[in-house]
Amino acid sequence: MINKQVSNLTVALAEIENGATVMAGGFGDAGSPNDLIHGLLECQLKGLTLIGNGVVAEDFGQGRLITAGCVVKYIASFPRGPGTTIFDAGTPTAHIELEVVPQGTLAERIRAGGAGIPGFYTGTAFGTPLAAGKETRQIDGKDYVLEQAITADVALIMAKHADRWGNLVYSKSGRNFNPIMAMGAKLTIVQVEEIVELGELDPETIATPGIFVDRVVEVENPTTLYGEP
Amino acid sequence: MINKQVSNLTVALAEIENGATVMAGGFGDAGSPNDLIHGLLECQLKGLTLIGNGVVAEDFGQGRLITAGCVVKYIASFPRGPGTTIFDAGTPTAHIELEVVPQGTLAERIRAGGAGIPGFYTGTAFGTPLAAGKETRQIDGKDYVLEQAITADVALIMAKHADRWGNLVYSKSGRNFNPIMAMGAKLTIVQVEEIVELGELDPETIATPGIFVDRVVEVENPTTLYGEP
Amino acid sequence: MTAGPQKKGMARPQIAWRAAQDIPDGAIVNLGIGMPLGIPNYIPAEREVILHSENGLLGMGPPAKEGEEDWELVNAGTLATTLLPGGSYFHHADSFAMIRGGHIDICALGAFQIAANGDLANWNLGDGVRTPTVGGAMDLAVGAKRVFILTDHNARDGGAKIVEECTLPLTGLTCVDRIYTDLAVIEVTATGLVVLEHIEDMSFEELQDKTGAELQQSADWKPLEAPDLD
Amino acid sequence: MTAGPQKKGMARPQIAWRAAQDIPDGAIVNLGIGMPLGIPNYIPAEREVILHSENGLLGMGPPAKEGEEDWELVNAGTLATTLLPGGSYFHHADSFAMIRGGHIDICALGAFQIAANGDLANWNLGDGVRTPTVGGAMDLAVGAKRVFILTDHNARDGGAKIVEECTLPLTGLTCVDRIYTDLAVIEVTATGLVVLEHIEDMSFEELQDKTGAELQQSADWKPLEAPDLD
Repeated sequence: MINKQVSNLTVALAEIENGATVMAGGFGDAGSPNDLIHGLLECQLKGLTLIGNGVVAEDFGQGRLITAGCVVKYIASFPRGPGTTIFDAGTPTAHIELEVVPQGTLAERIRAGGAGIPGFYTGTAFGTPLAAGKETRQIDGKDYVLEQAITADVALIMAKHADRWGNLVYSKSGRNFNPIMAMGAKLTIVQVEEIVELGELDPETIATPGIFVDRVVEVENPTTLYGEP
Repeated sequence: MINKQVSNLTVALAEIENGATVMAGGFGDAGSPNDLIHGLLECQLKGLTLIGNGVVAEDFGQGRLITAGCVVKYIASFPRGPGTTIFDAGTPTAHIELEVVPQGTLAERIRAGGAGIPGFYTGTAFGTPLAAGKETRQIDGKDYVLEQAITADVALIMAKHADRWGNLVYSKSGRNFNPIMAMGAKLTIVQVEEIVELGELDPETIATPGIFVDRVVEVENPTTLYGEP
Repeated sequence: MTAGPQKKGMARPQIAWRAAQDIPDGAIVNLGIGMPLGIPNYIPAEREVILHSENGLLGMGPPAKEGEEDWELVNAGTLATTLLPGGSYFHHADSFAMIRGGHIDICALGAFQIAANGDLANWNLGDGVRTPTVGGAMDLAVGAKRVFILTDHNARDGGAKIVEECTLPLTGLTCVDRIYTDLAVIEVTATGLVVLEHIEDMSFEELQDKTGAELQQSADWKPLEAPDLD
Repeated sequence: MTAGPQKKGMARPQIAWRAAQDIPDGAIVNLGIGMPLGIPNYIPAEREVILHSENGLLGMGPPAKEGEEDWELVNAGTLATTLLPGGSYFHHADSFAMIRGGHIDICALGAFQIAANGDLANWNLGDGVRTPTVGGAMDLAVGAKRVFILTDHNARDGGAKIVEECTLPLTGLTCVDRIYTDLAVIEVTATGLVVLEHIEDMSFEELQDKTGAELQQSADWKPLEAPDLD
């Protein structure tokens, strides 16, 4: 029998190794798997490459993982959220390698990784510093940049509901990077508010079919930046 | 006020020109916009390039458009459905130019067209006749084929429900090519069984947001290959 | 004793108001952080405009009221927002397929610099101190059918933001279509910057003096006007 | 008068049965048209296997009963099917992202020819008469983690289907992992074709004679057996 539910965060996060590449969903605090991210701190991992949209607060979520010293490289579109100084010159995190990627290119590179597309052309960033050193190509008279897929060892995902097959239903703008990150990792770990019986999720509303999911842990009251869920 | 509903099939299909490139959704008869396709016959168009998964029956749906002589080129993955002889040597449709594309590559090329990705690499078809003449590339030791986006002048789409913004909800495997084709055409025309009030569709279930849709026509009892809907 | 000369030009809400007048009924619009966020307040009531938010919303409504925030429903600035009837949710790759695929009619952004040819710099001050953050700006600059820039005509130090050539790191090449400032409305055309409107109490020559690139005055230019706004 | 020699080897349902035994609990499986469609009938009851159908279903159930067909719910052969609890729907690009992205554990396909190196030809008879139809075969051949082939060991005319090199147009290069025929179960390895099982009343030499490529006999080979099936 297929049962992707695990009993707690520790089991959910087992077997992640130093030096792993970890993607984490979320945009702002919406859809951010904060309990998994904070749980990862207790794994005391070193040398992680972290992939996410950006840091919302320096001591919360992805920010906490970075300021705690677990991360050597961060791939993000908005690395330093409003009000943060993380990564700025002179801060303790200034030495962390940053790869700033246009948000749409980041999303498409992650989707490509999950979809078995090693590279694609996009007009985004052509002629800008973020395309520096990248191969370019003219197609039908327009200029494009060749971008490569991003995959990861681990994806940390937040959804609203799941079932034992790992099917996921999201809430509102909580989807953001979660469905595409779930596709592109060797090990996809999900926190949800509730795991329901198989068949209870509307098949038309399942935005991440269980095929992309390895482990699901129930966190009834997820930690949020802004207080009560 | 935004209102994409049009009163009937004739209005829905107005202004399509000879020589247009037309995509039609559907896999088997599921999600096939048969009333739009049959309606197109009455436009007496010539020289169409048709893009679809394949012909299910020679005198029905995409097959009828082809046997009626409207189509000069067909791009499909399964051009000749089980039990048909369409396009076979010696048949009246044998002269039609065929581009046979692997189904996943066809889907991805169509999505790419809608997503502003002019080309991408895929391992599919490498070393086979369907990659003949196409640029190839080795990435991380694996061989890939460069595939180009497909776009169209017109997409004919079938969904279950719509609203006046053009948001679409599909039924079961009726999604198939419809959501991606809706993204990739200059003019996206949709037939649905029912147009509902704005706000009645569950925002989590809208598989095609209205941004991709131009015209919606209500066909309460859609024509199907197998009889009653 | 007399009061010093009043600052000429429109207030920021008036710039948003002016841009809002150019958004047609039915348009699908993406708004960048800052001045552009004011636009929905001023779209004429009879026009129905659909707001796209790159984090996965179409049909975004007004900001959530205080105390009614749902933090699973945020806008591109990560502030709590709302969804209108007819709105929908989707993931980031689908959202940027809308942008990159040319499905957004208008995007309104801020700017550090705009060049005469429509080049835009708005993501990186290049000061080597603050970490640059690009977000969706590069995708929007390239993908939206029309790019509106809302900006103060001049930087705080009085320097030109509209220039012959950008010196800051670029966001996109030849992507800007129209510029709304406190002093003027300027169309970026193949033959240069054309002033469609400028404030009445400033001559074209004075406007040119405040601009770092050559301007042309449209034959049917109009005075730039906006109602008093709070 | 004696009856002619009975055809040696397993019936088609038995081939499907044998392949079904190699599908582990929890596997996500895509089944091609023909013999592979028989596999779900023979998966041991204690195993839960999820069927993927490339037209946008995961968790596909058994074929629809006659009179209960819903033609909006069809399988990859366009026949009416059903969805199990836990099943989901998605569009074609998402469906082939699953395939191309390596998320399908096993795909079972038919074949015209299989080469010793795992090359597969199963889409085009190349006769210049019948229009070739490829469907999802090329994507599956490249994308699935393991590719099982279910086929008669020999063509109707007795010719070999397992060959040193395919002469028909290829579906995919070095993509086949295991071959199930009426006579044998053969693993495609880096060093050639290894017979894991063959029917007891046929010697390895006789099997080799019926095969167009060199076979190796596994050291721990077993007799190929299947229960009697209707």
